[in-house]
Amino acid sequence: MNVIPGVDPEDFSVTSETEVRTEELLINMGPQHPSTHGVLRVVLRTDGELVLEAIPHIGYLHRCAEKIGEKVTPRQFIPYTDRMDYLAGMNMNLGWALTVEKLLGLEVPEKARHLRVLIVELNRIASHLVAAGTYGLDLGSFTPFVYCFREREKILNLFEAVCGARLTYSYITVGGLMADLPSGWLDQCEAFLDQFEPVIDDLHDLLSVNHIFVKRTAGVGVLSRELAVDYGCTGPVLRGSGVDWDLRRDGDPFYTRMYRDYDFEVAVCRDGKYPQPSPPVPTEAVLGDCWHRFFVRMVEVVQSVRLVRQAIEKYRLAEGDIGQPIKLNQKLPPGEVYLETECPKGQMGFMIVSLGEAIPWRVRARSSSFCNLSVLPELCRGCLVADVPAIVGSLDIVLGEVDR
Amino acid sequence: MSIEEIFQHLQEKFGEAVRPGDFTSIDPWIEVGPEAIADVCRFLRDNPALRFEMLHCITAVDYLEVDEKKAAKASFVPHLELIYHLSSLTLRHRVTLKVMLPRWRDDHPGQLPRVPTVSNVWKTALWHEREVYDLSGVEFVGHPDLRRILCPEDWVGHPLRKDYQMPIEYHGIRAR
Amino acid sequence: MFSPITPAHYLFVGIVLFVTGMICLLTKRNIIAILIGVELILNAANINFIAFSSPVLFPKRVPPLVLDGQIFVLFVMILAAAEAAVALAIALHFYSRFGTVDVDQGDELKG
Amino acid sequence: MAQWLSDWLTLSPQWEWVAYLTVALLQAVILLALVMTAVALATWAERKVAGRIQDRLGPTRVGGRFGWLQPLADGLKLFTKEDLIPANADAVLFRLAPYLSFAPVFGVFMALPFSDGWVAHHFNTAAFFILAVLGLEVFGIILGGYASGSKWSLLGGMREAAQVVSYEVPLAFSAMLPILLAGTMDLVAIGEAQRGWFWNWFVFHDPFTFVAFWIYVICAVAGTNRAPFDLAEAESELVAGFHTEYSGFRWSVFYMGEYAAMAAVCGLGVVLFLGGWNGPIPVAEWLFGPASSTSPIVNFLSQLLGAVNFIIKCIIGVVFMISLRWTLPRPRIDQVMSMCWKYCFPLAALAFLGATLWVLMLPDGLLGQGHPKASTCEQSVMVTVERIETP
Amino acid sequence: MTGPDGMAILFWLFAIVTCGGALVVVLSRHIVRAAVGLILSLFGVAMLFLLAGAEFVGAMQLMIYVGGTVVLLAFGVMLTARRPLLPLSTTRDQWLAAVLLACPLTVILVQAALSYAPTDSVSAQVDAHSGVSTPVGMLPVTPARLGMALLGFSQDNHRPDGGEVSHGDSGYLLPFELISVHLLVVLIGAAYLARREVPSGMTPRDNQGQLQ
Repeated sequence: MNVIPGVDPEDFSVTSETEVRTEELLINMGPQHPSTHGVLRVVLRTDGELVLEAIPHIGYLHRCAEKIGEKVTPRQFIPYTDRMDYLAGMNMNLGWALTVEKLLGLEVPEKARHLRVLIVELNRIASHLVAAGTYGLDLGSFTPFVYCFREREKILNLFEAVCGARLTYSYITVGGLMADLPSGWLDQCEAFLDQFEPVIDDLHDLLSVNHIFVKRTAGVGVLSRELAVDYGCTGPVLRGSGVDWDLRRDGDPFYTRMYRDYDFEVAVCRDGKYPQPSPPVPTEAVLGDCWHRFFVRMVEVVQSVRLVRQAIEKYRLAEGDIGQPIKLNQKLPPGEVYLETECPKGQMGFMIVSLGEAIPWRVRARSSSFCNLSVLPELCRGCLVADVPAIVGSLDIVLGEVDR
Repeated sequence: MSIEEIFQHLQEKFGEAVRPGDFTSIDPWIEVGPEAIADVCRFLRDNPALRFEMLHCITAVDYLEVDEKKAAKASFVPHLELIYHLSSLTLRHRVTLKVMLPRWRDDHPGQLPRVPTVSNVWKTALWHEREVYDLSGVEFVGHPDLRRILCPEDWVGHPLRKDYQMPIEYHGIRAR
Repeated sequence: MFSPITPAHYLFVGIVLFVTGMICLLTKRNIIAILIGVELILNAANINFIAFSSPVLFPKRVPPLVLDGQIFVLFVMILAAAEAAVALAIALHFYSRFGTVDVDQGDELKG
Repeated sequence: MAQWLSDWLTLSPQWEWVAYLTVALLQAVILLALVMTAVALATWAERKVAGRIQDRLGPTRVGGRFGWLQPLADGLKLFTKEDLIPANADAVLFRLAPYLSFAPVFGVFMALPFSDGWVAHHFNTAAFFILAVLGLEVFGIILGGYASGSKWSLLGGMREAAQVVSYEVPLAFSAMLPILLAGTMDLVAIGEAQRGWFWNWFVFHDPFTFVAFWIYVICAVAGTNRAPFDLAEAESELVAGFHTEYSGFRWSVFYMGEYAAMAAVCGLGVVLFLGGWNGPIPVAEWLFGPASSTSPIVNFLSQLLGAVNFIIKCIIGVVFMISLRWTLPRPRIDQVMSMCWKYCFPLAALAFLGATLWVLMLPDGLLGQGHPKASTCEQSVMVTVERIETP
Repeated sequence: MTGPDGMAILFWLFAIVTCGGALVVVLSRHIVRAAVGLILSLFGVAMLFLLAGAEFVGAMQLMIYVGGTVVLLAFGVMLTARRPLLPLSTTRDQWLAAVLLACPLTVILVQAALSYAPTDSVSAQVDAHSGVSTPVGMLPVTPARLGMALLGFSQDNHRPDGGEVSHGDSGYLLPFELISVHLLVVLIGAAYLARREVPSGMTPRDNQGQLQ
């Protein structure tokens, strides 16, 4: 067991309230554990294989992003947003850039808008690929993980060609984007999409409709619609519970106007059916279980591919430039602004409180994984030890975003 | 539903406890008295015309100018603000609530200001309030498990306060 | 160099097992350790059965007592397995009731 | 052989035991070398097959294009790693556990025939002996899990105990069918009973043996603790289960045990169901004539051909198990247990019953072509009955 | 392994393993170590059975005793040990009582063993080099014979030369049936005893009982 400074591993104030029965075992899952997706620590009170209580302990990756935000200008803060959800840096960049733009009352040119959609949706595909792959890994299936990472690598190659970075892009910036696409990039991207679409079916075969996979996920960790909303769960976790809510369609007008002329479906189960093309829902699956949470992401990938294809077309036709980044030390107007965007993990919200200086007075990052993770104790109560990785994986958390 | 109508509803029910904030800013807000916040939130959630099912975020902003020269010219008196962002998934509207708090309860430095918890209205507040308690130092009365969440349990101070001093060392690790 | 193995050799191994099993039974207080002692004693008996029915140790005997010995060993084994299952069930029950596996501490006779 | 050695060294009779001991040790070393080769090949195949399944190459550097020497490199790395013993562990048992897990598997190869004449020791209850010895492997794993002093290891050990003890039952039941058909537990005799074309193999004997074969496959995978039944180590749940605290050489001994067990259950399955050393086409009989060949060279060649047949079948089995591991997700422990008791065990019992009836009703097979030795058991019953009835 | 010397070597090897294991059981202070001692001891016994020509029983010993019973014991140890490696405490009185009882017992048993006059085992020496030859008219003990005996066709009842048969003797059918019934009863009893209540506040899930 790990020894953490200042914390007695056997002393948990929450558990000591209830009588510890003789057969019970207190197990420390994490912070170093293969399937906690980072440095999450979950203390499990178990009776044999039965989990009586799961208490998440977070903060191992806390990097004081909000405090740093009070010391740097908005453009300087962009690299820090990359490091929140490091699997979807572009989406984080976009959220922050839009928030600052909302404060400044800035609108980017058409070309930049389409390019943003293109990049962000590509990143959503990449992030969902990691989610699907690692979820397979959580359930003991290694091969889908490699397939997913192979496809993700291709997206990262595209990103590298765009901005030179493979993980922390800082590409989307306040007022536009850092650079235009290199020549021939769009063709490469289209070639990738053509090649990628059949791979989704492979992944469905290996995971979504695989009998063992369904047995492991269907009916496990059922999150009811009410509970999901109560816990502020967002993104695929919320939609997995059957709530038809996607900020790209239902969000702040300042955000939804980015997608105004795009055609896509929200990945949610309506009358037992998901947007086509997708395999049918297995009969064992209950709305809100791990299988649905996983499947929403797979369906979203298809929709994102659609969006990327549209964005490519629109970008090709668009006139003008990709926007001018604001000055590094541009003075911000006084005021408060809060904006949430639909990131792969859920709704990522940024808030800026400005007193009229170049440096914000207060920066707040409302993280989707943070809220999604907070529902873990509810989901894990009464499950088996083997279900804990299945549930944690289906929530698809990134600890960089949880701890910020 | 516009912010004015929401305010109307609240005014009828709670009277003096809610005050109009700024309806013209980018994100219009309503000010709520600290003692009424839990009731207001419950009303906002349960009223069929409002139905704010989701609490997005609780933010604490510390208004304090540490630099004494600038403090004289500051546009505010030192205080803490709690900002609640709510939305309704069914009625598709949003609202922002603000609670003004003193920086310290009864102006005794070290005594955390108190505010009723909303964790019994929205479960998501369980963690958000812990985070605010941890980083900004607000005590939520009635919270079932108010512990630090991001900082270690034996951390001293509340880092997002403007007058926060980083400790010199923490368990033998140099911090400053 | 070695003298040939006779049934007496087997008997001596049986004696060692029997005596150690006996000591185990008497000295241990853990319910499972007691069970282990019983297993040893049963095995001591089995060794004797096998020794006296062995076609190797009694190559010339007619008729061979082969089947009797082996079949009784089989019976003993099956009974021992059943006994272990029941004893283990009792041990678990005992443990969940008294919180210990020390037989001396569970001396109350209440239902 | 011992006799020959003793004669050659002209040992006096009272020192003859030295010759026996030497020969015994020599045979043990040969067997160990054989097992270790199988293990090394299996690890190499594991990495290579995994690579191919996952659209990559697998090892390519050590030992030429195909990474032949990768097991050696892995072994060297593991030998040089620090051997950690946790402070909480029971040091004696912790050290003992890997060997307890490996030794029984090694013992299996003692009774496993590679061809009709090549077997280290000819037991007349070989099939049963192998099943029994394979079941001992579990104890090393339980002990390792318990002695590590870690809760993850303990959970892994308990899972292993529950799983392996349960799966032994349907495993033994499905292995019973070929025993029933051949009327003996002697693996050499069972192999010989499947001589001829491949439809003489017991897997194709009747529908029930076909079902039993697949039950055997499932239970063999579960019994050797291989994915998708690797719940005792389940890296995503229990960190690494029973071997969480092991490192370096001891860890590798656990792994040798696992791979050797894979080879062993494949070997047993091949002899029981897949015709053992008999090829799909009776080439050996055409080439070398009947088994009782006189010439030692011809005999040797026919044995060699049989062994090659046997090993190829084993390799196919091992590769099948490896590809299972890299394809399927892992079921949950309660699902694994319910699969054993709700599906495998009743099916195996039914198959056993069905095969018995099949032999009684259709002693000559469905097409009347007959099975070479399928009625042996029945004959022995008849013989015994006759003997009893004729005073 | 054939030949008297080979047999002797193996006998001594496994006798030492058996007795050593038994000593470990008595002398160890940890219950798990005692279980390991038991494993060694039972394994040695199984090997002695094999040496004595009882191959089926030896394999059975491995499967049922070592693979089944002791695993069951180990399971019990794990389930009942609050902490890993619970030490066993033994008082001096208990040792005294044990020694007082064990010493005379040993003397008596050794006396009995020594006084046993091997009537025909000496003749084993005759076949020194041909190994263990099966006497004429005697079938090897195959599982088939054991199985037939259990079903009532016992060959021990006949002279190998086809001599007299004691009529009315049904082999071991009766004990076999008794054991079957016994096993059934034990199975039900054990399941009844070991069943446990579902923790309060938990909904019982499928197959919960099997997790133990």
